[in-house]
Amino acid sequence: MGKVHTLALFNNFEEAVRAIQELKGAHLPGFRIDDVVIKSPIDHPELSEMLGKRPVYVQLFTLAGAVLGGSVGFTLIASAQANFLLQIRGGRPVVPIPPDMVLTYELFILFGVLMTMLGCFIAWKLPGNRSTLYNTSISVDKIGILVRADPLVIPKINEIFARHQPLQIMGEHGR
Amino acid sequence: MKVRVKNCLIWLSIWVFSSAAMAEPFVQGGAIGSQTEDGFNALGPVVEQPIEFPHNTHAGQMGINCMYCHTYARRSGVSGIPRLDKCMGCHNLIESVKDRPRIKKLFEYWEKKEPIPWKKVHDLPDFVRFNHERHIQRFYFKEDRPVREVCGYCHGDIASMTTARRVKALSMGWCVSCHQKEHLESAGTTKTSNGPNDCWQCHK
Amino acid sequence: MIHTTDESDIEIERRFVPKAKDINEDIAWAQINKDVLRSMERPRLMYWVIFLASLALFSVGVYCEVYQYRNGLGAADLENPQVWGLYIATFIFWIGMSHSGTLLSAILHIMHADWRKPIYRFAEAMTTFSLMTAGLFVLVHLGRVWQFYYVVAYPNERWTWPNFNSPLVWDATAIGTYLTSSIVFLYFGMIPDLAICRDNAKGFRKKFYWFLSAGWQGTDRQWANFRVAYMTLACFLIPLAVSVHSIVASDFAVSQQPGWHITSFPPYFVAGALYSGCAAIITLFIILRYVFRFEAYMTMPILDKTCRLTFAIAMVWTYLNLIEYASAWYGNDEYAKQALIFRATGTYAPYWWAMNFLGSIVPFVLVFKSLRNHLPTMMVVSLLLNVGMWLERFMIITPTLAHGYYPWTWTGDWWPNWVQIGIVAGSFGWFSMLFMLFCKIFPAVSMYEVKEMVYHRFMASKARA
Amino acid sequence: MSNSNIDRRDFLRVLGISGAAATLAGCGNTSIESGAELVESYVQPEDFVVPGVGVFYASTCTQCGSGCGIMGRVREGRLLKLEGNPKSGISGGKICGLGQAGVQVHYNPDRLTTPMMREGETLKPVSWDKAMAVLTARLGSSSALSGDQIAVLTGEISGHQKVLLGLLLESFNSTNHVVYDALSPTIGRAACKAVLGVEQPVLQIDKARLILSFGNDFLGAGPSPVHMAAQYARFRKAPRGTLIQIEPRMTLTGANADRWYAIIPGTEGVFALGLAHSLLQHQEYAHAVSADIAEALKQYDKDTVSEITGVHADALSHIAGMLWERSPNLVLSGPAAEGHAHGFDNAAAILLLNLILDNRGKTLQGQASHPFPQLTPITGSTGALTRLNQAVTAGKCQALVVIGSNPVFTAPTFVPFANNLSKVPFKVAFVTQLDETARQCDLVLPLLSPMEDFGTHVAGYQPAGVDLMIQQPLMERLYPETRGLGDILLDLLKQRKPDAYKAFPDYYAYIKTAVTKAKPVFRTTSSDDNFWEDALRNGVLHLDGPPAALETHAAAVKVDKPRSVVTDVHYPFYFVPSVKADLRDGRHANLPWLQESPDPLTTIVWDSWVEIHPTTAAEMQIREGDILEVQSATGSVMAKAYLFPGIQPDTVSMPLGQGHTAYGRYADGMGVNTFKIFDPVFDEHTGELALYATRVIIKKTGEHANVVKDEGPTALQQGRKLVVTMAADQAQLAKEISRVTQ
Amino acid sequence: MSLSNLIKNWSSLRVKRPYEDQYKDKDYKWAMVIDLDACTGCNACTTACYAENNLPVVGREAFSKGQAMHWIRIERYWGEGEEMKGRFPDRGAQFLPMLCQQCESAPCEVVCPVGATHHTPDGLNSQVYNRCIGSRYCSANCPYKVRYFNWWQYPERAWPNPLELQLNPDVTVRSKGVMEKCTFCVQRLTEAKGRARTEGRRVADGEVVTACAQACPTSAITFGNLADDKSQVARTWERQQIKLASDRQEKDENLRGYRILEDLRTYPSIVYMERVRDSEA
Repeated sequence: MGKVHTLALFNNFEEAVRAIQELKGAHLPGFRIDDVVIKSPIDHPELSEMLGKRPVYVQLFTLAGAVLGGSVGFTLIASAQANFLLQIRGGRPVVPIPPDMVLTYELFILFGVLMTMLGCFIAWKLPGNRSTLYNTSISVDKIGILVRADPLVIPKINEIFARHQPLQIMGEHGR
Repeated sequence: MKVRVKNCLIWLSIWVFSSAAMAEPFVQGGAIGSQTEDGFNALGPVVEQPIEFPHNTHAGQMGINCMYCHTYARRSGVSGIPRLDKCMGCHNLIESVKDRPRIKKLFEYWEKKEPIPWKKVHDLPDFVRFNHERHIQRFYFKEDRPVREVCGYCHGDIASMTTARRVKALSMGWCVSCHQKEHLESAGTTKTSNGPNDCWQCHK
Repeated sequence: MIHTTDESDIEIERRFVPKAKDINEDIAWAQINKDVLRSMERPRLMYWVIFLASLALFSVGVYCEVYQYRNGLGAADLENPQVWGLYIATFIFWIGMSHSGTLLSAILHIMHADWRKPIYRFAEAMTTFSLMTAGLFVLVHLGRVWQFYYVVAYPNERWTWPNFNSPLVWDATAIGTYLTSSIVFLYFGMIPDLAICRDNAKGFRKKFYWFLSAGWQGTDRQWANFRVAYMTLACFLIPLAVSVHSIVASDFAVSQQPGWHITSFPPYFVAGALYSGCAAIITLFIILRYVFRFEAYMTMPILDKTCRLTFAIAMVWTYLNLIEYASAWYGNDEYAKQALIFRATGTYAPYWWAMNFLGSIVPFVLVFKSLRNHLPTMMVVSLLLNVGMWLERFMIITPTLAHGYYPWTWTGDWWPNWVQIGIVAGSFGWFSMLFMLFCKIFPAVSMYEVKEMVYHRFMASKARA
Repeated sequence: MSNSNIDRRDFLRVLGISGAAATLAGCGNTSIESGAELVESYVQPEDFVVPGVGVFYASTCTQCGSGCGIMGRVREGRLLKLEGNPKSGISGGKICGLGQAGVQVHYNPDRLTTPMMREGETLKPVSWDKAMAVLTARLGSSSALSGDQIAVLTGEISGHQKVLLGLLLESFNSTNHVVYDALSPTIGRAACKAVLGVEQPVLQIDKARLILSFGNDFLGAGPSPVHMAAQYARFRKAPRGTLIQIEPRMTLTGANADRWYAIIPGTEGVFALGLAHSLLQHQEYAHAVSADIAEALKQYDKDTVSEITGVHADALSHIAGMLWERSPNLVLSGPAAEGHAHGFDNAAAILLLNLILDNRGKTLQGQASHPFPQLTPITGSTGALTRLNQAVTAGKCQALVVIGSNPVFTAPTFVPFANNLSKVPFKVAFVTQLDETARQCDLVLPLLSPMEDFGTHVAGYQPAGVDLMIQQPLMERLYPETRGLGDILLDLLKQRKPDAYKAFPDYYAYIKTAVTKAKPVFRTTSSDDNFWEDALRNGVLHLDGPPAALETHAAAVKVDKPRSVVTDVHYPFYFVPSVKADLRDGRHANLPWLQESPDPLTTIVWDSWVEIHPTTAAEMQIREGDILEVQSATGSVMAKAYLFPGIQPDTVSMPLGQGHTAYGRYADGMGVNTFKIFDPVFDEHTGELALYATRVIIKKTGEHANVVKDEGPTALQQGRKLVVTMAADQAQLAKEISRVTQ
Repeated sequence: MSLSNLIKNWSSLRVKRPYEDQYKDKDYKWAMVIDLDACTGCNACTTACYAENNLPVVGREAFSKGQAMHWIRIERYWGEGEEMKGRFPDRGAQFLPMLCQQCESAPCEVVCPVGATHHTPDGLNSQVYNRCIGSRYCSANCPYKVRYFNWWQYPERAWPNPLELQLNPDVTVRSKGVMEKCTFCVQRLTEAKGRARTEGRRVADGEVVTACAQACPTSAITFGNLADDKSQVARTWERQQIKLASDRQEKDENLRGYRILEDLRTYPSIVYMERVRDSEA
């Protein structure tokens, strides 16, 4: 692979946006927009158009969890009720539907929630290693643009960054 | 965005296996792992008795029917310990072993007309009612199974022990595991039924 | 501009500012971080006072519980048929309190009401801790608390299962689900903030926040997944919260007793839950604002909005409350009618009238804008509302048990004794102790969301300009 | 239910149980254990002794004098529960609460387990040898006491214990057997004797179509409540009999009446004579009494009677009409009518109605004559205690033996028996548990409980034929340091007359010999041993016998000018003590089951209370739970008020039997002793203490306490269909299925 | 094999009870008839129950707090309406022995979280002490309020030595925190059933009765097997036109049998016979 990262920090969100637009327009060899990662203190959904299609699969996990939780939950509860020792209570059927639906409903939600969290963690590639290119000021108010590219084009990228008043440009091996 | 398939698989397989492990007892009943034939083996402590009674001699070598001595088992909830005069009935006549220390002890109790303070080995909790009579009547008399098998299912192979020692868990799940099985109603028929599944049958 | 409680300021606001801003959009983002992180540092004296008072109260509860545990529940002067006393009443109260967080956070999140942002974090924490407190009451009221695990459906050597027909099992499941989900929701919404903490902490705390922040770096992919997941969680939490309190209501509505067997109980309980939760948010809002000097974030306009919401819910509750009376009154069930009359005229009548007054009349204070912006008044009113809501729960449990189907076993003058009162008081100590601890370990105001709020408002005002 | 057919004494000796006494089922052991407990193990038990299987042994209940046959369930050597013995004609397989509680006499934690001897102010435990030495020194062979110098004070006693006591006294040339019963039926019995010629007629309740009862609580604390209850059950089946009760305070029987009337206490006789007058208007009764009585009865017109008795005049003619309509019927007098200065006259007047209505032989019969009169009980009286008290005061009594009687507790204040006891140089008490009297004695010997001892009993009330009830041990003695009364008496007798009793090693041998000797009477051909074993197995020896004929002495009825009850300005309230069926005179107050068994009418437990009519209470502004002081001329007690509608408004009522000070943990400090406020009023005819003639004044103390009762804040059904009542003419009882047959 | 059981027996697991002839082919359905006209309120049944079932004597203090443990209690009512207008209770008191009604559709059974109370095949409403965790929900939901909770550790205080020797070894001594109630003397029933089973027959009528029925001096309490057509209880139910699975009996007016709070659809197993009073008296 041999690709390396570079990170530029911007004070101004508009400058950062312009930097990305310039990167897109620069037609650098081996550069794809997917290689650009924006690190920001708040969510910027407005950037999604510019960054191209970056799909989110969390919903699939949610769906799987909820359906599994509901159906398996009902089966388990009903079969536990049909267990040898389970007795008739209060004249109700041994496997009563309304109470089981209540419990199924709860399990549906519980596993939906748990799987959503799990799916999100998977999407975040946990427990994989994080990029070391990070600056604590990102969590305050700065915008970071992380680009993964061929080492040869890194200087060119940095040049583009430099045109947009970056606070700092960081490479993978020291500054 | 690329979902890392490997990560995904790891998480999902953990999920599926743990769910399956959780589900097994739901489907089968009981605790994880208790399904196996010997899932309930649990050796109890050694209980020191006033006289080290050799079951292996009586039931093992001589092959005496358990209920010859434990005579209450077929007509009472408790099987009971043999009464002292029962022991004496035979041992008064067996001259050959009269000088053995255990027999001497027996005679001492008899002389004093004092009951032997046997200790309970198979002691269920006080809220449990186990009825020997019903089990013996069903499996020994009606189903005509060998006495060692009938008694041994709960008490283990007593004929190989000296003083008795608990070998089964005697836990509720163990009782239930047998009650839910279909047993022949009596010898010579194919009709089966299982044990009662009513809580009050055993709990008092 | 930082809003203060000065009378003159209120005056000025009303006269000259046509619409007060929820938050000052000029506030520097670094300042936000600084203000919130400051609240997690070495506490003020006031913090210690509140914390130690809570601890003392909690110890009283623990003492009473130990006493009750040793002697049996007779020590709490419970009797046949007054079998539940304050325990279940307070249990419902705490479950009700837990609904505030969900309401503010999840519903308002889905509706993109961004004024929730500075206050939803502590509301969610309140949810979690009230649930934990409510869970304690489930244990406290058990005769054999050491056997509580019989309720849990897990494979065991007895081969037995709990009774899935029982509303208490639904309760256990629902509360377990709700507690899990609300912790997930609280934690999930906190991840970007935990990253901030991680970036600012040292030593052991850094490790702690490092672990909890789950590698958060604020990348666009993380944000995108976060956004979807958080929205999904919010969507799950709303029906869950409704179901939890409906199930608690089912404990009573499913049963047969007069005064309990009422169709409108589930919505009535949900409304009551939201109501008491909102009132509690007002209380905690005022306390946090004062203790942690969050005047810049927990602003008066936000309080104003919360109060208006509370009033709306109060009216919903009042309506459902009247429906309950009306259905007993016009219904054909003589037993229920007798139970209602007993509530209004019997031993516990003063409390019944007090509950109706506090729950339905006192909220009209919230109609007046000047009073809504007066913190001491709001503090008193919110506490009164909560007292009213606690009384509501008391009035559900005690009179019905005192006046059931069977006249021979009616009780004339049953009152809780010191053990019960001590344990109830201890639960408040336990709750506020947990809450105070939370505020020192986790950011009580969501930093990233306040930034978003400030950012969006700034952009909007720029666009307007 | 296998009954024993072996020698009971041998059985107990050879059983040799281990482990049984130590285990307490259900308590503690909650997990699988090994070696922690002992197995029940026997040496040489009988074949029917099977561990885990309960065996029933027949015996006789000694809780009251009814002589009900009981069965004790015994398992692993422990007595567990008592049931009625179906072979007993008296109990018919049923048992009352009081009888059930017999096991608690036996297992009472406050039982006396060793002999006690006075050392200065206190009683100290001593060995049996020492105790017997002291006893024989005073009452043994060397004793010089004779005649009135020695007295034996007992409660109602029958059977061979009574015989042995008599023989012991005889050896002192004494007949000083004082039988004291604080709730004595003496007056009523005297009236019966005078009018009907027998002291205790047999009541054929089930045969009556109408029962008119003047304060007779035959379902509660009557002479044979279990038997009467069974009779009552039959009485209520088709054709259903009607019960009318007239009394100042509602008793349990009154609570079951079809119609209940409140009457001013002491005026029952007037009402009865009013009824008699009314009845004589009918032709068929016109000649039932002599002309002069009929003439005298004319003074008892219904308005006069109504004014005196406080019962509405219409009620009188209505009842008279019903009595006339429904025959055979039965008119009963009870303690509430008899316990007055003119109690005898009241009872006689009431019995007169039976004569007029010709109930003799139909619903009233005489008892069959008993073949062993020496075994029949002596009826106790308070007069007996008064006479003993005089003897003691005069210093005549040198030695006093107290058995089954607690006069220190039950004697009213004007019989200062407790203070006089110190004048007796030697007082010995035979008890199972220390009570107030035993604590004042010099020597106290612990007896076997009735569940551990042999005995024979004859009931005072023999419903059909005659029974000799056998009492046998139901389990091995709990305490080695206790002995049977019979054994002690026999020991003393052996000292006094060694020759006569040397054939009997112990009381068991004595009783066995005595019972088998009676074999010819029972016309059986079985061997002596079989006869004895059968007696033990059945618990009863029954002999059919024709009921004795009743006589008619209408002249015994005194028909004076109608007298109204004099009111007392200082003590405006009539005081009616209520006798609880289970506490009786207080001797059972030490039994926790009975203390916790609610009083049927008020549902109050563990306490004394003052019953007062709600209207009276409203006038005096008394609420339930207000502590009232009830003061009579002789004393006062304080108790909580209970508003009770079933009481005559000028009357207050308090239960007897509570207020013990030294009778064990379950009795002490519970309620107050109402025996101590009785006025010294005596029946003019018999001289017996009139229990229902006390007048009191009620004062509010201003204090208040919750009444400990089972009843909730309401005693109404609040529209629920809980107890539904059907009019008798609607119910088709004859079509119902019933095990109770005529 | 719970899952296969579920699939195999789905339809039988979905049956609602009670239904007509539910016990027709069964061996046992224990039931009771209490004749209120015969009941005199003497409390013999209560004491018999204390003796048979190891009920603790709670003492004055606890009793005053409403913590009494009588499984069968005698209630005393003073009449309603007209009867109460007079100065005195002219028709006597109204006694009602109230014990667990062993409802066929018992409200208590549904709500127990751990299933400590359930319905036995004999139609009893059971209570398994060692399973009970003491949530007291059953008691709160019982319309008759006949469930009693162990508020104190009675084994330590109710039977000072040697009173404990009286305890029935067939009945558990309940510790604190456990709910208890009338069991219809199930220990007797189990013993009788076992004996009958060994002898290959059904328990005969009158062979086993509860302690209260056995003691009752007026035989007001009849206990028996409703599944046995010839038993006295079954015949009385039949004659009184009481149907087990009906919540509103259509019966002749002059029949005395009724069940208490039947309209709550609890389907009690105890039929009470109306008290009779002679209105002419």
